[in-house]
Amino acid sequence: MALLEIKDLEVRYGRIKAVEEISVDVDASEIVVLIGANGAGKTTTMRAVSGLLAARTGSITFKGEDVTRLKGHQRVRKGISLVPEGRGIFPGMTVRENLDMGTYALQGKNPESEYDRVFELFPRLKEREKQMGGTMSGGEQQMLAIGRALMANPEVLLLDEPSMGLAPQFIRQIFAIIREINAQGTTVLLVEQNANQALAIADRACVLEAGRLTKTGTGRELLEDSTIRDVYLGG
Amino acid sequence: MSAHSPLSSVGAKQAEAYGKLGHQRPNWYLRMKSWWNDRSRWQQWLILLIVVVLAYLLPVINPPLITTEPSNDFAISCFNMALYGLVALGLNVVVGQAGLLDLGYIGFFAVGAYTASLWTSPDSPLVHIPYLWTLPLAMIVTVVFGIALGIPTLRLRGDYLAIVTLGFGEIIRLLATIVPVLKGNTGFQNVGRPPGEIDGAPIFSASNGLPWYWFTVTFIVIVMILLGNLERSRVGRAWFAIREDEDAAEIMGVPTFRFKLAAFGTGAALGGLSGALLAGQVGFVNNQKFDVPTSILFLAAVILGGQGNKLGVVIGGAIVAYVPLRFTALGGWKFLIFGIVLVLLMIFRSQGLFGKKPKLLTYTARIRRKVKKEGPPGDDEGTPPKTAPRRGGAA
Amino acid sequence: ANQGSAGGGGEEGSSDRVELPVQEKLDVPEDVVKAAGDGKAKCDSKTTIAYVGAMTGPNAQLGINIYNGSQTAIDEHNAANPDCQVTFKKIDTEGDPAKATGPSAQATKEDNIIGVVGLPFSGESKATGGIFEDAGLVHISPAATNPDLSTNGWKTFFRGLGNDTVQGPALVKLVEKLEAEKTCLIEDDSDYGMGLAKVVKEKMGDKLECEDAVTTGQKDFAPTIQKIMDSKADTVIYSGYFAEGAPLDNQLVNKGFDGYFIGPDGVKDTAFVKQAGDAANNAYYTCTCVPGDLIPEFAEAFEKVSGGDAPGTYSVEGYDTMTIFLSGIDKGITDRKKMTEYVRDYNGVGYGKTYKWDDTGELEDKAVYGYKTEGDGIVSVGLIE
Amino acid sequence: MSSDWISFDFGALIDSFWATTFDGLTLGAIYALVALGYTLVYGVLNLINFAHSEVFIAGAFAVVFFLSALGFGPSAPTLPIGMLILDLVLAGIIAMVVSGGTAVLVERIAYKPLRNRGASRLAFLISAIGMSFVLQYIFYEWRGATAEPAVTMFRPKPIFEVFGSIIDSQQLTIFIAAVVMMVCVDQIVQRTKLGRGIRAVAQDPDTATLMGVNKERIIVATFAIGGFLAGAAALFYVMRVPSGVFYMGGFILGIKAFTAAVLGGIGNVRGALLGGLLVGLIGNYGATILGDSQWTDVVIFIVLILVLMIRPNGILGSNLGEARV
Amino acid sequence: MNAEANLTEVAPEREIAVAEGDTLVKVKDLSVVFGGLTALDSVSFDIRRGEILGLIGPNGAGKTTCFNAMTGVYRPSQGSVTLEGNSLLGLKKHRITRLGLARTFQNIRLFGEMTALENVAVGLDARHKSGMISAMFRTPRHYREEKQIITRGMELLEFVGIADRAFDKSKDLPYGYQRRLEIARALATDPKLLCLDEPAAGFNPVEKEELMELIRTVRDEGYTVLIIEHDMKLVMGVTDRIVVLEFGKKIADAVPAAIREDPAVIAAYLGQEEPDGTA
Ligand SMILES: Nc1ncnc2c1ncn2[C@@H]1O[C@H](COP(=O)(O)OP(=O)(O)OP(=O)(O)O)[C@@H](O)[C@H]1O
Ligand SMILES: Nc1ncnc2c1ncn2[C@@H]1O[C@H](COP(=O)(O)OP(=O)(O)OP(=O)(O)O)[C@@H](O)[C@H]1O
Ligand SMILES: [Mg+2]
Ligand SMILES: [Mg+2]
Repeated sequence: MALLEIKDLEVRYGRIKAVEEISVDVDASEIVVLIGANGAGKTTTMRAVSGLLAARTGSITFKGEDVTRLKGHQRVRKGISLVPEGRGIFPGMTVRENLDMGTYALQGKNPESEYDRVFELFPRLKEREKQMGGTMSGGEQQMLAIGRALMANPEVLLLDEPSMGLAPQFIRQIFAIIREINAQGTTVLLVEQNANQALAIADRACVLEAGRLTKTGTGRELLEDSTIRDVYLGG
Repeated sequence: MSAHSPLSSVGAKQAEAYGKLGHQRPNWYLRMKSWWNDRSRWQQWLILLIVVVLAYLLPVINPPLITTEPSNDFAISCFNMALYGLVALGLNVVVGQAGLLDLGYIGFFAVGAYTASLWTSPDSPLVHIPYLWTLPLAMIVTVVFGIALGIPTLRLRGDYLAIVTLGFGEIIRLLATIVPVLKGNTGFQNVGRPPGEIDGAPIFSASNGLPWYWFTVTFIVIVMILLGNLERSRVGRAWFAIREDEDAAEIMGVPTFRFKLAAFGTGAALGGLSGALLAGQVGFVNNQKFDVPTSILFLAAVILGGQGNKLGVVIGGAIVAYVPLRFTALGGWKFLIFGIVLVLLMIFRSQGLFGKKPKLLTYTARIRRKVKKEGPPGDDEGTPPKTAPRRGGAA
Repeated sequence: ANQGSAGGGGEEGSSDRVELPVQEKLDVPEDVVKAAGDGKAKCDSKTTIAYVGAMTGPNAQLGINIYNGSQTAIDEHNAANPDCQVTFKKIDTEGDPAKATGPSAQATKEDNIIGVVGLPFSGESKATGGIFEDAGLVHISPAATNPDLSTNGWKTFFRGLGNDTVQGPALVKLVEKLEAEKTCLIEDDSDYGMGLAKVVKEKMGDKLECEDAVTTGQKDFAPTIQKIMDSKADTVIYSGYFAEGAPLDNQLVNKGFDGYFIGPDGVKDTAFVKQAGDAANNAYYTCTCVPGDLIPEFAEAFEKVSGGDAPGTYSVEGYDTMTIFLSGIDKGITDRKKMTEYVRDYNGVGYGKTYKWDDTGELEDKAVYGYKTEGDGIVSVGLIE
Repeated sequence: MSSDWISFDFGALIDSFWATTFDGLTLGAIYALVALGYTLVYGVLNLINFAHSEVFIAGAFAVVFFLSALGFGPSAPTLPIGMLILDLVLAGIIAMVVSGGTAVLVERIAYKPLRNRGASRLAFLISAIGMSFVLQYIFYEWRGATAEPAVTMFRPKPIFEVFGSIIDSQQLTIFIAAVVMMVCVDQIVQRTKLGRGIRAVAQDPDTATLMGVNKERIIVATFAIGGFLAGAAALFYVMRVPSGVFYMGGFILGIKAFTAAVLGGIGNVRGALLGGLLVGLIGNYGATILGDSQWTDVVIFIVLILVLMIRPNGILGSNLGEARV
Repeated sequence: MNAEANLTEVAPEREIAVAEGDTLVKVKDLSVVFGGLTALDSVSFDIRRGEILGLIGPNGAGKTTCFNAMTGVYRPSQGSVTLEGNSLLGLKKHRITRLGLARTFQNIRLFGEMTALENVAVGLDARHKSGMISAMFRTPRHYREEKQIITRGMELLEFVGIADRAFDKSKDLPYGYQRRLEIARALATDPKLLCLDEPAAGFNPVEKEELMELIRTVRDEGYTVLIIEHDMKLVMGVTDRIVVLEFGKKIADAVPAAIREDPAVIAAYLGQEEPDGTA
């Protein structure tokens, strides 16, 4: 049984159907990548899985338990963590406080080891512990967002376009880190426009088109698929 | 909408809200709208004409059940409704069109009323002029007040502007009490009225609401036409853009401050006009009722009718004026019920009864038809078109 | 909570205060005109007298006092005269000038209405006097005190009480009687309060130790109190209504003020005593009204209508003015014109006073009574003039 | 035209400067407590809780009823000091519960449904205004337009003299209690987990949810805290103005408290305290200098406008830590 | 692109007064300081008429800050920005736009409730004069301007390829259309310099390709373009010249080919080249 099962998911904004009939299984310790054009419904899917949006129909099962009706904060406590599009840094809190927020769900304990792990992955954050989140540069904010999500020690980490707006150097770094996190045992569901690199690290990948899944396969399969190349990867 | 970072951007939240609003729009509304759009231009005009004539005849028809009698004279009630309609029309320019939250609109209303009294009432030491002259005068004076208030404060954002305007309204009310010339609670008696007599009795008298009603409705019609022109012009677009995103508007070359001031001035002028009309009809002005709750009632009228929709807010104003007049017997309960209605309305129809987006361009009919024929359905109410991945673009 | 007389307030040095003796009883004049009449009246049952004035809104209480007084008269009349059942109609203005024109115009439109009790407040009276004048509908205000009202040349306006020029001097007189030396005058922002204060200022001139003005609805008076305390005044004349007067007196006494608190009829209300608490023990009042509670027969009848409340300010006037109309109807008057003439020529004694008007509509009887707090009630200390 | 309606008498202020100041601070402390309610809700939901003034007056009614039931009346009771304190503490707790309950109720009825539907900010404002009307006229229908009879808790006694002016027991009680409470709230917001939750929701509600913060609970808690403070303010208000409780009482005080919140920087906890004290002082000074207490509000609003012209986000700036980017 | 058919109509009244290649905008010694942080440190560069200039650099290098200082959003602590010799510093934002500098936003900021055409109309209005009175009474000038808005607006929409959705609310448009609409709206103000802040963020490689095409067409129309972008393929493919910032300082200013080889830029920004070159 898969760790995270998304089944026949449909989400609407008002009358607008943003995604429908989405079914994805994510196995433990996998990296699964969602790709698709703008407005295909990737973010919507991620938000529905993390509980920020309500599924209209369909179900989301986590470790065999149906979490479809759970609120966002309850899902976090179960072990599903999202790094949202746009990072969602608390601008008026320091780096340290932002990281603290990551442990909010862990009833009271603030294990130092979690900080150590994050600081090890992102030494930059250690340097800037006292800086306000809002004044960090884009790349640093992205690190902070990922680090914060890791503080909760999630079983599944959802990443929505972590490379957006980052300089090329950083993008490579971010992908390396994703691989490392995954190697440490965290399951990753990743949304990326940077399809080439994303597919390169993906165990499996899905293509979303106009709110529907049109293709699934291993990362390599999709990389080699000629239509995918034409539409998403460029010549 | 920023598809880019829907989490943090205000735009996305708004988009979400609007998306949901669209969802609430009931079927009858859509059906009526499409019916209306299907009429030809002259048919629309004809229907409008009939509506206007009916509006004029309302107090004469004095429909049972609707009438406010026997508690209140219906013609006078109609005048009050029209007056609130005019007030709502003015406030709508500020709140609905330019998106500036004004909780002290009553201040302009008061200034207008006092202008009319000061220049016509025998209780005032100033030179006296015919009442009709005080209407433009009231507008000029309120515009001056509006600009004087606007220049220092229009830089403020949202709620800060709201509290400052509220303070302005209170200052006006308190000054009316404190400054002796304004005669506080004693007030001005025998404020002027338009000329004209029938059988020796003045046409415009305090007890005869009918001429006052017609007079006011005529103003409403004229103002609606002028504001309509304004709406579908550079000015209206600038206001709307400011309401949507002030910074972006400024960067797109809209002199936001000037246009905000213009909105404030226009609103103020209409507030002043309404105040002067009230002063004329009642014939007596004192410092009562220029208070915050009344100001908030004005705002409620705009929201109730549907901010941005001119006809809607006029109806909203009329309703706000009508309810207490019709249900006088209910005493304080009527306000309680009014409050409940406001809450329910906001829950189930937060864009107001007749909320709709104004048209901001004038000569689009031809081109619109052309686009409709060629492109995908461009119905701006119905199901939004699928935002499928666009491949190849316009190529 | 009957702590008013017993409470700790007694310690405030009331020893050097002059106490005016309480008026024990009020002789109801022999020839008082009562609503019942002779019981033989005949009239059309559609004949209507209206009350036009506040029944809701922030100033409703005064209106309700009057309305209940009038209702008492109607009940008494209709019970005694089976063949003359006069209709009583209540028309609410909320006491708001801007709102009053609609109801007033409505009243003038209904031909059955041949007389109106109202309007209670000066502002609304100013706004609507012309409407009644145009319609020739006579109206007797039982509470509006602004002197200007009678200068409009209105032939249908009558006032059932003395105006500010009558009560103002009485306030000053009361100060003299109490042998107070330093007086502060506090006025509110109402037409009534300012009008009275103007008269007091004219009378007392430089003798006033301090002056201040408060606003309607205000409940916290720190700066005003500071001023009074700084001036070391031993008397405060509060020219306004009890709603502000009560907390003012209360806070004054809490700050250690031990002089007199003198107010006009707007203050004279049992609600004042309730709200000011034992601070009200220092209060004296003037009123052009008659102590209705000293008239047991009236008080009893009134309580039946009001649901147990004792007659309040202007309840007696409400009764008396209604009685004037009723006596006219009993005499066979059926139209407005005759009623106007009837009222103009009226000369009769009511519970309150003698009702006889001069040609501007002002009462000739200018009696002003003094009152003071006793226990949790207000008692008369007799005529001031 | 007479021009003697305005005159500046600085001598009057100098004469009674300290008395005016102490009193202004006391009054300001009450404003500040109510202002905190506006500020907290504003910080978290970004909306003016117009019904907060009624939340406050509900507590004041509770104080009056409870104390009357205990036998408090127009005159100060002669109770042993211990009993008196116990009674007042009880009254305070009851007021806090009633106000807190009202605040939560307002949230449930007027805000939550709108939030679920993602309504616009103006809709929230109008809904709040509607709620304010409803509560006001419930009180009106129930208790009428006249104020409740006075309940006097104690007759203020001079405690000590500073700069030749007396500070009395009432002023001292109100000021100290109010400031202590506000410092507590500030600490709660800055240091506790609840406070972190409040700040997180204030800055970014969606991301807060992603951190496992129960947004709804935080919102309710915020309303409740605001309500508790309004309840405490209600107790002090009745202490100071024993017969000031009537259906419009909240509205009148609410406007000033709201002004205070904006003056200090709405959304800023310390700003509310500062704003409250300033409004108390400014009003008192203004009335003294200009000679009439009718000037109080005019002066307050003019100062507000002047301050906002220089500092458009209030003196201490807005929000529980908004974006500095 | 079918838009090419309309090329001459898009900017019918444009006259390029100065020969292509001379200096249009001069940024000189520009510094911006936030508190203690110097976000922009004495940066100077020129933008020549008719070129596409790229502005790149690591995150936090000061690119957006530079943009904001030029367009009047931030007040620089020192230095000058001139457009055709006119200083832009201290001017109101809308004045700067009227002088001929238009921009798009890193996060799309359209007027969501307005239709696409209305959005463009707001941009066109920057060049219009009719005020309250003339609008209220529909004077001939107003009439002329309104007519012009319709024709010119539709032309612009056609130019960027979204005319088929002219009457849809802009918030209902697909993301790519919204980006294009932003460009159209900026063009509507008839700018001399068009500034694009990360116009391709969130686009996939194919969509980026199309965007490059559009930017080139804009330039061919006679507009000068300044572009901030992290996507090297796009930057290298479309720009004529590139300015590189790091820690608020300019570290390079050269043609793309030279930038690609510049060791300082590689160290600061590009890092080791990936084999597929898409990074
Ligand atoms: N708040 C909203 N209200 C209405 N419609 C929305 C909202 N957010 C997204 N949509 C619509 O839902 C669809 C899916 O959007 P979503 O943000 O999930 O796309 P995406 O695949 O993440 O795109 P991107 O690459 O731009 O991030 C789009 O058509 C979008 O217009
Ligand atoms: N308002 C501000 N207050 C304080 N610091 C700021 C502010 N705006 C920007 N900064 C800082 O200035 C530096 C430059 O920021 P800028 O936004 O210009 O970077 P950028 O080059 O556009 O980066 P990115 O590629 O991430 O968009 C950053 O270190 C940032 O933290
Ligand atoms: Mg997305
Ligand atoms: Mg940037």
